[in-house]
Amino acid sequence: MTDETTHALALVPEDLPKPENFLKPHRIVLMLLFAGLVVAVAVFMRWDWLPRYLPRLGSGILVSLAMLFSTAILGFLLAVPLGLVQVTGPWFLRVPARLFCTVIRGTPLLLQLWLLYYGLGSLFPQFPWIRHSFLWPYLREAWPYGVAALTLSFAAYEGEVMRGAFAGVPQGELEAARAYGMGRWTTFRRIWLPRAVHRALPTLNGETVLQLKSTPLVATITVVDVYAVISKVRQETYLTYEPLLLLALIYMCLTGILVVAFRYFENRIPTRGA
Amino acid sequence: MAADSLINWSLLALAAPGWGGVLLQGFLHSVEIAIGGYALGLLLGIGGAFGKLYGGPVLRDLLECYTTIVRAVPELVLILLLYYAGTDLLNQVLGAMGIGAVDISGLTAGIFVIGVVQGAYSTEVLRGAIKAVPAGQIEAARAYGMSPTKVLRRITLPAMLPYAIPGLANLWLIATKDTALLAVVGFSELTLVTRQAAGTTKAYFLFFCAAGALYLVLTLVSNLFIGIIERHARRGFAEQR
Amino acid sequence: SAEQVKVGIAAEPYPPFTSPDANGNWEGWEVEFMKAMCAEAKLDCVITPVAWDGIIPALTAKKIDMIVGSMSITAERLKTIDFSDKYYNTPTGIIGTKGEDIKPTPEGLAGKALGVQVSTVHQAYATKHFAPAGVEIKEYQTQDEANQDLAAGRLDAVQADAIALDAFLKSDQGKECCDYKGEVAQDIDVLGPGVGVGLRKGETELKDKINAAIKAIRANGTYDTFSKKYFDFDIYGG
Amino acid sequence: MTDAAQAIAVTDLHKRFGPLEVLKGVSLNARQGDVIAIIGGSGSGKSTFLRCINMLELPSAGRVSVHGEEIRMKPDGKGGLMPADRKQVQRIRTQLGMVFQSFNLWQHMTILENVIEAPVHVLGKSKAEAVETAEKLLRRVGLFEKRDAYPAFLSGGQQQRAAIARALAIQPLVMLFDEPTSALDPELVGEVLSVIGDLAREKRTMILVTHEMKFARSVANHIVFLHNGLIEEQGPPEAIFGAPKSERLKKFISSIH
Amino acid sequence: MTDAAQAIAVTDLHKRFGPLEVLKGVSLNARQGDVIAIIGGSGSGKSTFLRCINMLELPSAGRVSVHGEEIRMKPDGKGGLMPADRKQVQRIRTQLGMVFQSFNLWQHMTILENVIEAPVHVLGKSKAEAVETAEKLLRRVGLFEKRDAYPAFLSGGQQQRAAIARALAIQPLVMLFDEPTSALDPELVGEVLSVIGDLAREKRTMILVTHEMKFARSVANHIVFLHNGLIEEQGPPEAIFGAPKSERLKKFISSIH
Ligand SMILES: Nc1ncnc2c1ncn2[C@@H]1O[C@H](COP(=O)(O)OP(=O)(O)OP(=O)(O)O)[C@@H](O)[C@H]1O
Ligand SMILES: Nc1ncnc2c1ncn2[C@@H]1O[C@H](COP(=O)(O)OP(=O)(O)OP(=O)(O)O)[C@@H](O)[C@H]1O
Ligand SMILES: [Mg+2]
Ligand SMILES: [Mg+2]
Repeated sequence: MTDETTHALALVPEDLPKPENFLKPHRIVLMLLFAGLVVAVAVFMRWDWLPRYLPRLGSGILVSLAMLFSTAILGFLLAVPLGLVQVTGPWFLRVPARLFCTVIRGTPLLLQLWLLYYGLGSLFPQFPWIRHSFLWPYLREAWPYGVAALTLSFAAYEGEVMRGAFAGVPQGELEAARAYGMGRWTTFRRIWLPRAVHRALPTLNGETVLQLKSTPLVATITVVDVYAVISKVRQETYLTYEPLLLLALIYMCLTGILVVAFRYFENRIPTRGA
Repeated sequence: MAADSLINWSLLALAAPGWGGVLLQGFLHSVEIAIGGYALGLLLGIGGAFGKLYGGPVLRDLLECYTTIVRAVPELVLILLLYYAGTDLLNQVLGAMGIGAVDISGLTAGIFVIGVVQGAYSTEVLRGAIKAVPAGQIEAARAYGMSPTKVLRRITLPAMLPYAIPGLANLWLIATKDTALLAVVGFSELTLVTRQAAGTTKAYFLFFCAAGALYLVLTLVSNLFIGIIERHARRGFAEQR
Repeated sequence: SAEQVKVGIAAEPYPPFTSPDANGNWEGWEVEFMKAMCAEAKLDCVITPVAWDGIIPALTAKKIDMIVGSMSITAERLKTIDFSDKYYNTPTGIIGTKGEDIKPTPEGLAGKALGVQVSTVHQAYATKHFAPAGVEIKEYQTQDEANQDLAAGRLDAVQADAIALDAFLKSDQGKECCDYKGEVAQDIDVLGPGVGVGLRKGETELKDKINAAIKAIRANGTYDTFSKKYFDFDIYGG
Repeated sequence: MTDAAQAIAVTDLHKRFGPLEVLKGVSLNARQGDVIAIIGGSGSGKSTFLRCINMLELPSAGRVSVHGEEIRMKPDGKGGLMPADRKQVQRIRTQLGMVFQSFNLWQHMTILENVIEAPVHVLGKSKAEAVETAEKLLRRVGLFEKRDAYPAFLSGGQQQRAAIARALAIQPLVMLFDEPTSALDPELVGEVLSVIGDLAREKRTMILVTHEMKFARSVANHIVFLHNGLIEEQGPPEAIFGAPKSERLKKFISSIH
Repeated sequence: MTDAAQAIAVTDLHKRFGPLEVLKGVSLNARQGDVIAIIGGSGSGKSTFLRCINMLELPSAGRVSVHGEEIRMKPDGKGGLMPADRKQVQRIRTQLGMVFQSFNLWQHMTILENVIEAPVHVLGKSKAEAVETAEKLLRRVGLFEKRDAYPAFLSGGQQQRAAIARALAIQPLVMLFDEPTSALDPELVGEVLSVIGDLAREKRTMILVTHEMKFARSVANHIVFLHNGLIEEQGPPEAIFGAPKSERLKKFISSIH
């Protein structure tokens, strides 16, 4: 069985970013515009406060990043089973998962954070044995509560996204996996999960950016992230736009990195669009 | 923040001095803004997704800037820029042209900002969903001479719905909570009135839980509708096992 | 008639200075002060609540004309907006867990966890005077949260203005856990001259009117009359 | 071939996918009422050719006319072509019915809805009228009982029949069939054969890709053998199957078991 | 049929989809090395029968044994059956290779990755070894050049060949082919024929569904004619095609054009 008609090389998907075709005229125009905007903002607005806050901004960014990544990763690990059991699980898993997603998505994150920190967290000190356990130094800190609340929230939103993504994988491909004797776990790991995640990547990207913007809430429980530093600048100088523009720029850089990373994974598998 | 052993339920009474009526009023306002912003966002999202998938390179890059920047910039910054700096600028321009000043209401600005932000997120949700529709289904529609808008309305949108619903549902729930932004322009939606009630009476937990309950009710009702839509959208799909 | 002036107050309640009731009426010491001052200056004042985040842009975009929102006057802030003369200033105190040996001095707090509200003069003060002595400074978005953590045992002490602390110590929770540890040493550079009315830069006419009005109500006793309803000490400060 | 009007004229069609040149200059003329069968090895570009006729795949070079009207093309800036007038393409497509190799039924519609979709929403027929035609067609392909089922719950052959009914429902002047009998049993193949005969008698034109040589022989009045992106040989069925000239075609024909 | 060990035994299989009873009691015995072709009209339940053998479709009633081992079933509480031991089903499936009517290639993997997936991740072969076998298979089906392409970019026949290679890669004792040549040209059909011949010589068992009677005749040593959910007639090819007994089969055969 020879295929004489075809001598194809491996397919190169067309829209993978290649350095040589990145600099197109309109991109240069856009970049110049952006650069002009930055220069104008730098020249015409007040930035004398910036040097004094730089070190704090730096550590704030680190805190934000740590919060974002730890909660996004932990949250995603939780979201996968949450989504899966809603698609295929028995009722005693499906119902609690559904309930969890509904309640967490249905109530403000700030409320959850407070319930955890001021509610649950303030119960702990009343038990001497907790106060004297090795956990106390951590329970006394604020960040574990922040991480917990943000993780749960991310997991609930992502769980919903993953539910849709799992349900959207064509049944036939799962059958093929089963037909070759793949166990549930292998089918899940090799076929179902990668297909679902790939399909959900654009949405996941959005949710991750949203998570980035949720991290400022931890400031309410004394974790000082970049947003808290910026608020401090605003409170102390009564400047309105300059600190917020800087914040926007910082977030923009972080978002840009996230977008590029997600787009890379998305384009690794070419899809035939119509 | 007082963890009162006794909960003073009378604080939630509907008539003053109870705050229940105020909370409900704020809640209705929130829902109103959320609906407006979400609808605008959906329209922008559909346009954005199609532009990204089928538009030329310039349009695609512009949309990429739109989604990246708007998603990245905190909503607070956007609304401050738009409502305060933006109207200022607009009025200066209008004044220079000899037209009288206009007063953009905080509500309009808020709905606009929420819509623009939601549009950026839903662009990505819808783009992913459209990419998940088997290419052949869209090709078939084209092959029978459907115009692009008809393909969109009859085939692409209904076919991508099952993939888009979870993401869109999330966005809806986020929209209902994003209305907190409008506090900045002096609009009394649920979050602001909750903070006022809590701050005045010091019954923080009571009012935050009350607000949480209102949101939860909204979510449950939304879930009902979303469930109906989703079941309808998935009608031709084989069950996953 | 008198010219109309929109007075911005923070939409978030700050009792006993400004807080709304369920009908949307604003009350509190600062509201009374504002009314007295406006009457004196013959200004037709309209209360306009704006969320704290948007209050400065609202001022610069002329959506409001002045801010009566417990804004402390500092050199840094004077670069951005203008202030009237001070209209109140409260002493700064420290409270702490009952029975614990805490003094409002750097040595007396060394090794302890001290809570302050973020971006207040107290935070600046604590950072300048206490942090070098090895005090752990924790920053809270609101005073209530700091108090809450003090009661929960996650803090050893809280620094704030005496009014806020007094209110907390009078509450059930405060009575049980904590007591007053004393006033901190004065530092005018950090703590500033007190609270003033926030104004747009360059509006000297309005500023002069307000300053004159503040002086007048101080002089004619109106100020003291309504202050007595709220405080049992001199809110104007030294 | 009669002297009827020209239905399809393809001139020097080229198509490349990245580095792979699938069609290297294919020309084809079909007059009204012609039934042309395209045969050739798997991957020889048969489907691509069919898809280029209705611009689902944009040709890299070449011209396509339908009923004497040439589809206007312009360079797309990347070395290929794109339609100059999208409205024209749309209009021309309403005259072309297509049955896809992979059926491409709309999954969110029942079979009946699939069939009435284009008549109602493209041709603007009334729903009642469309349903009547659709039910007639579904009865003819033996799917009347399944009209309210969704495609995902049908057998392969049933899906293929639904796809055929869908294409017939727009009563196109030209039909493009991509292996319309691949999933059908011999009885149904006979039925499709008779449908095609009916259509030809109504002077409709058909271009079909098939792997079943018997079928090609009995249905077509002209056979095109595609090989290596070019037409290796073409002619009436008797000539192609009876007296193939090219070596490649001889080998291809000999392998019919 | 030789006296070899029993490879597949299906006893009184029933399958219903809601109100529709597709299989009404089908029994089939295949010994090792048998090549059994299942023929029948579209929608007669051929695919469903094949899918019931490896429990992709759960039978409503009946028993299935593979190599003498019966798949243990228990009632599912809804009037049907479900596997009592999922591990057993999984183990048995590794001995059954399946080519789906609609291919079902994994879209997120290249062709090569599709083919090595089961050997590496089910059978635990080393990747190098799996790649070697896979490349040999892909060369045999003429897809070596396309090994790094994704399924969505392949022609119908190429996808079908990839699906065949994927099933062969696990070197199963029993192969279930659902219309494995529907998208292939005559030359490739010949090639598949020879692959099946080789497999039969290795004493592997094959059950295949096909619409191509010529193909069935030349490849199978036993033909089963399915009609209305029952086996209407079965026997060696010569008997079935040469001297059909049932009226229905006679009509079916006569329609072979
Ligand atoms: N998941 C399902 N739900 C409901 N009905 C189904 C389902 N799958 C198949 N059927 C029906 O069962 C019958 C048999 O289907 P099956 O796929 O077994 O047919 P087949 O013999 O393989 O036909 P073909 O030759 O067309 O592939 C058909 O009428 C089909 O519509
Ligand atoms: N979208 C695509 N991108 C890249 N290559 C493609 C694409 N579509 C088809 N090809 C390649 O073009 C060649 C011709 O494909 P085509 O589908 O036209 O073949 P065919 O003659 O219809 O084959 P078959 O009989 O198997 O259906 C094949 O080698 C295929 O891999
Ligand atoms: Mg093809
Ligand atoms: Mg079948």
